[in-house]
Amino acid sequence: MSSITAGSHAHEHESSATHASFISTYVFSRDHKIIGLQFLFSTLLWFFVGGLLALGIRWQLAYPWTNMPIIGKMLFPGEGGQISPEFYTTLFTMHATVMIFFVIIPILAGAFGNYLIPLMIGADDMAFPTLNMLSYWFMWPAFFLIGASFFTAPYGAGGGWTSYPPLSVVNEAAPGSASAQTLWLLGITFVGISSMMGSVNYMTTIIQMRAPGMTMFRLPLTIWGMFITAILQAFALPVLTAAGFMQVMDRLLGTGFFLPEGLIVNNSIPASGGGQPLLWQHLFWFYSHPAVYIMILPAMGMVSDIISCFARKPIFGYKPMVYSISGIAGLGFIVWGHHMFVSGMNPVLGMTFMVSTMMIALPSAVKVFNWLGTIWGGKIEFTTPMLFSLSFVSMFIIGGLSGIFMAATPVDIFIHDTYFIVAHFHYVLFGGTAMAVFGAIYFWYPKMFGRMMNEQLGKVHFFLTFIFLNGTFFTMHVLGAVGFPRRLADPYHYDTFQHLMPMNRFMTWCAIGMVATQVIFAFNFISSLFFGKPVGRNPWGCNSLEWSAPSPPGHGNFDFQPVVYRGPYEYGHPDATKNHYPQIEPPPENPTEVPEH
Amino acid sequence: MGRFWSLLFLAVPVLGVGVFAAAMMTDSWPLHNHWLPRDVSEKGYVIDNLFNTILYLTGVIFVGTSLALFWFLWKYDGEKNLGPVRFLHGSHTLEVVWSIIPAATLLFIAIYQMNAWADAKIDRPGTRLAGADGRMNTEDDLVEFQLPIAQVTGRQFEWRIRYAGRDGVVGTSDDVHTVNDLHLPVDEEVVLQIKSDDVLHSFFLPNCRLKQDVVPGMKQMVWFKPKEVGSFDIVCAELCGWGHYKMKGRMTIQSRKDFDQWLTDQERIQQESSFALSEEE
Amino acid sequence: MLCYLQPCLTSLGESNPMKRLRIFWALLSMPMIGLVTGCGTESPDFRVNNVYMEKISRELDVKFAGQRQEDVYTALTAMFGTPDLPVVTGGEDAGVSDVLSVENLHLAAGPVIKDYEAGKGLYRQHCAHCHGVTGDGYGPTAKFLNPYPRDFRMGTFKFKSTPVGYRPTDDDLTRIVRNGINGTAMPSFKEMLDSGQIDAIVDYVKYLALRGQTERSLISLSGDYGYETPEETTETQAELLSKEVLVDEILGAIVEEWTSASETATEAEGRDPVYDFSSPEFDQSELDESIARGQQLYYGAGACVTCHGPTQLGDGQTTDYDNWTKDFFGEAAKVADAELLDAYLTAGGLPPRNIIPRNLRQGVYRGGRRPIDIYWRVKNGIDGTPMPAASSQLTDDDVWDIVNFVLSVPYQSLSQPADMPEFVRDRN
Amino acid sequence: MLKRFWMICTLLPLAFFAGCSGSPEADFVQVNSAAVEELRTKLASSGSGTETDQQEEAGPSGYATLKGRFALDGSPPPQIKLDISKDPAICAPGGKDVFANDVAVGPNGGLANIVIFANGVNEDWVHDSAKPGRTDEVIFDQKECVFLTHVVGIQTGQPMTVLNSDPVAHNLKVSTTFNQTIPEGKSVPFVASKELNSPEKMSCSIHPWMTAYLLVRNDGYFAVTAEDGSFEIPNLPAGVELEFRVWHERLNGIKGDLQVNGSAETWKKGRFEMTLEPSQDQELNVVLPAAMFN
Repeated sequence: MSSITAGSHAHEHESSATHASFISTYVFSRDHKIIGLQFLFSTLLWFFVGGLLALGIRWQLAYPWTNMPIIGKMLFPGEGGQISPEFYTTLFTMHATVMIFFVIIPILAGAFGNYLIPLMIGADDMAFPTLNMLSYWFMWPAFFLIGASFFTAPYGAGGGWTSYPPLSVVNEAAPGSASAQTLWLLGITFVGISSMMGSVNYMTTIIQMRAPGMTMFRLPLTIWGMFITAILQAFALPVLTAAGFMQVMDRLLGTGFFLPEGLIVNNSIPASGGGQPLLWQHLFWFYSHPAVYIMILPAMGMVSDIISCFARKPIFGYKPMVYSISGIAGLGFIVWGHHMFVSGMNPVLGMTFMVSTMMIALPSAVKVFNWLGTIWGGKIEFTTPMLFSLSFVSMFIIGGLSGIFMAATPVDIFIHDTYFIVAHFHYVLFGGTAMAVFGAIYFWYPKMFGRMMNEQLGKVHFFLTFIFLNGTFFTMHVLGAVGFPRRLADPYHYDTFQHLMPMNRFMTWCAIGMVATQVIFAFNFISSLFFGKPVGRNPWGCNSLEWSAPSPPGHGNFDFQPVVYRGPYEYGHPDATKNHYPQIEPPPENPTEVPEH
Repeated sequence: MGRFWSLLFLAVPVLGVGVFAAAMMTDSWPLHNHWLPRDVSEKGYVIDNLFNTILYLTGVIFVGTSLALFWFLWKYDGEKNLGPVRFLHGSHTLEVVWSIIPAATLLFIAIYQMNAWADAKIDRPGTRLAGADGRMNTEDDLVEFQLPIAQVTGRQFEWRIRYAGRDGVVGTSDDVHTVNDLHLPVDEEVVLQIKSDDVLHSFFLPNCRLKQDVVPGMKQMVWFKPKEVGSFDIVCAELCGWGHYKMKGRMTIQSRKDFDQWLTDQERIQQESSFALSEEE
Repeated sequence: MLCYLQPCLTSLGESNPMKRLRIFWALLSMPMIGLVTGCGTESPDFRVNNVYMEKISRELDVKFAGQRQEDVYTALTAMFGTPDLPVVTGGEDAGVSDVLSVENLHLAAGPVIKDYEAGKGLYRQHCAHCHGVTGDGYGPTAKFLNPYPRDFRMGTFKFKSTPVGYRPTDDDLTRIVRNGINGTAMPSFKEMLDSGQIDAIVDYVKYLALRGQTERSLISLSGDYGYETPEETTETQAELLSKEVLVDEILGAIVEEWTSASETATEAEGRDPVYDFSSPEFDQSELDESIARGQQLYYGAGACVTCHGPTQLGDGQTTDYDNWTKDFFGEAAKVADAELLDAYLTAGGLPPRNIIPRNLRQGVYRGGRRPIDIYWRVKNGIDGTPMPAASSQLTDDDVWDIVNFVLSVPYQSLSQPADMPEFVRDRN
Repeated sequence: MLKRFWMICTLLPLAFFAGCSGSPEADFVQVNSAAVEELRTKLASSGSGTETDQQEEAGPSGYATLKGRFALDGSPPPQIKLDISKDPAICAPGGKDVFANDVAVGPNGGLANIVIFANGVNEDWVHDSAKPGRTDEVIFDQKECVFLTHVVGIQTGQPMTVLNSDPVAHNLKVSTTFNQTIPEGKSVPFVASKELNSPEKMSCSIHPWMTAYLLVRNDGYFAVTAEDGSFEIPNLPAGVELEFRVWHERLNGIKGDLQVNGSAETWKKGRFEMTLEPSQDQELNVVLPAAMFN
């Protein structure tokens, strides 16, 4: 606040701030930056929780049925801290739920979307600030519901994050998670409502509130990623919400959308029938496949910005990048069936979905080639955000290519529901999105808090994370090739998989190392809040609009009216005096004209 | 430091290829047998070949792009590259080239797979009979499908197997029942009917490259032709509740003679009606 | 959360680094304290039979606490050791070696060894999460299984060759571990364990049953003793904690029940007519007659109809309870008595469930589908349940007729209507 | 204040993973390991140490009969109506109400179906007439879904015939030891092999309201009070202290304040001690207050 020094707008704010209470300023704030930070802190905490859940899973896989360190005793006092199979199903269900719905989706759209969209397009706030505030506070019911679901006695939701019926609908099928499953579904519904509010806001803001001269094709790719994501959410989410409600009704009212006739589960016969379990899978994946892109597109955008900035060179093929984002989004709606190749869906459909799925690799390939094109011929600065972004590219290559195996239907017969797919989506989501998010945090941290994070610690954090990440996830491909199935509490009683235990131990220790490494990050993050080097507006020498605002920006963001003269990637421009050429800097020959693109 | 980081990124393709290569040489330490399990189905090689084809294709792309990434990082390190950057916004030609080449490759992969998929999931074994017009090999040929040798029912948490018995039809009183113990004759096309009593399961035979989710309310057929004698795992590959991990079955492939003998033995055991013999297998 | 600190920091100003440092350390120390105070694991212990103590304390009007309880469990620990180190002290005198081998116990007991191949800790790896470390049927998974996992502590087992009130034979237990129990959560361990390991598990189950039975005897015996004055306590301890009482009287009697089990198994003559399709003597009409006679007996002298219902759907008598529930609530199972139920649940009992007669039309036979298995069920009844033994008025042939009828029920047209469309979707 | 609130909110999950909750102590008992070791050594040692210490007790100086009567003082408690849920035509003909009749009060307040027996009588002291091996048959019948004998006492090895005089099948379930069907109009034999320290419940799983009790004793020193509350146990060893146990269905062991032979006494745990005079009948008239049954 005190850093806002110029402009009558800011002065107005200051006078009002003295009257505004702490609650309206920092808790129920309608300022997109506060909301963004609220999202950021909430999701980072959940990220930690999700990581610990993952360690629980890994412990069981490395040392099945042995006493679990630290938390074992309080969970299973009578059993000597031995993990129980129900708890294992709860663990992986909750790990996926937390990571997907509380970390990846809200940290991209909620945290960075909120923080960056108005700043990068030159607006003073979102189009609907109150809606924006609500989108954050609707996450809290979800936090509590999922938390309650986890702590529901005796065991939390155990239907997997995909919540396939009848397992998730018939109480007797997963009896430990009877009411927990309902809580889980309601929690997911709240996440959906929150995302929906956000997506409406982002779309409107990006379309309506761009600064003068900020044409659609001068938007940074981050904004394009967020924009397309918002559209995806707006179209796909209602399906999940509806399907979720159908499942809640199946559970509570016995409607039987997803239950066929004649089940006998745990010696009881469900009252309803006449439904079809595959219906849920269709509805679920109709949302959740686009959701996969919701989880990666904004990260791709942010990575593009960071790479271009630190290669000191324009992004290679800006428009193809935009088209490929749109292409991924469009194709994303017609490929959901590739999750269901062996589900019992008509196999003829498998052929159609195989072709469309193969096609989605194409825009992804275009993006990778463009990132390579961007660093080609640049002057690369190996800063921490750059390293994380480069690792995004490197890991995304692996994650993208392993996707082709799954897309090929006959190969998918073998590797479906094995660790091959676990490797694939962890490469995309952890190696990809999470690494991009780390990069983005290091990159925008000075803007958010006015201080730099420690570069040395950042590089150590990157190095260890990168090593442990590959140690944990690359080996999963090999396990997948043996057919090692997911979600098994004890795979080693199968002769086929018995010899895989040493490999799993290696992975577990890598995973423990990976989580431990994040302590460095947490330390860096918190200590930099207090002792970080204070910085000015543009510490990295970047072009896009947010770097023209104060660090941290005050209420209303800009202390001047930004006017945009060019695209965001004009690094190393021959006309420019510096090696970057900010979007707000007028061209030397005609400083007043706002050029049309 | 730029050099160091470039080498770190070089390590990705080097170690990646290394791990896969070590895994593919199935008897190398420490990745002993960390590769596709022994294939005992006649058509299993098709899936293995496709897997390998895609592996080589993607491997080339992986190594290519990763090396390019390394090389660009090495060469254009800001500390070493003192010249001006190449100020360019892209190349239309390049974009077209690297769109069309992957597109063609991917389409090729997709179409190349169709037959394998159809063999595995669509064309159920059977005999073709003359059609309505009385002629063979026409569009309207009738197919008399091969009857299943056994019915495999998934339930929480076991595989209940029911052999057709003497009359060749599953569901009659002469059926032979076993739990988690599937015996099959070698070198014969085997059709199994799979169904579920309660929730979703997945009938997974890693050694036969066969997997099919078992959906309650549906009876599905799976088929394959075992080509080797031995004993192999039946795995459940779809989350079916807390006991998912323990749905272990055993598939024993044996010669027709042994199989018939086994089935007769099972039938006899199932008819056990005196105490003296109760300690039998 | 931390974002709220940002303005506070700013307001503290750059001039007060000490204060900032303090806030920083406060923040950092919080998770650290949490981590340091986190506790390690410890080996599990046998759970106390609270339900039975509650029952005895109600019957005899005594309190199971303090010295009385401690003496019971001192004796029990001295006799049977801990889950990690099972022993049967004084076992030689009681003849326990006829019942189980102590080497087998060590194979089955203890924590799961981290080297999976070593195959130790079998019980905790395969059994404990349902049956509990104590064998009390109260593992973490137990409460939502239907039926509940068996509580071994009464020494009562359902599917066996011996009559009601007798212990099962080794073969009976082995058969259950090998084949599992169809229609319940008890899986087949045939593919998972070799026969030596199954023997070890069976011995361990017997060990837990011996321990549980001893625990019950000790509890009910100690209820008779006084603990009111110090002198009384000393006297009681001298008497109760003596070899004569513990080994000779209690353990000896229990071991005797187990050693004699194999002699009490019910023998059965081969069935007539032999229901063997491969046999040349097989005569369908003979079988049909036998089934018809069995049906008569089902409705008549066998009295099966009263529980299994006129349509064999198991809907006749559905309000009864099994012996594990009746052990506390009494034969009339006064489960509706709220005070009693509350005391039972507080003591750690699983919520009582009705025991439902088998639906014979499903073709699911828990104790095995061999005719001999069904024969034992009909002839001996099912221990621990309301299922009575066939009247001694019925001849063996009558019992076989009932067996034939029971085996034919799932294939009657009522069970498998021929002309009704199947509800399932048939692919291909 | 608010700051702290948010801190707590967000640190809660963390605290869960790091912290430690107390284990439910009630499920486990801490035993003294030294005491366990000591006892274990004692148990493992060969031979039975206590046997030699035992002193030979003086034998009985003769035999005597204990006879008397149990009576109720006050108005009998209300009867419990049974829920006849099966075969009403046979079990409750004409739709009549059937009562549990667990407190059967006869003439002059006499209490029937009270069990009294001598516990732990040294085998050597048992009079010939009370020795095990009785062969006279006990008939245990049931009609209109009621066990005609409500409490039956037998000696081990003594044959009992379970009759079914109803036109429906019954089964007889004796706690955990016996469970057999009795077809309509038929009978099955029953022989008890194990002594019981208190009567066990017998029931019919088909008609779950049917109850009766069975006492099995090695010696013949037991009695069940008749309709008028009277009982008689002959040939009890006299001159030695005997422990008697008294049991009633609703009360289990009879305990509390009551009147014995006119004077007030308090019984604990349903038992009392008594030494009989040789060759002399001992009277035992017990009056139970009605409040005991509420």
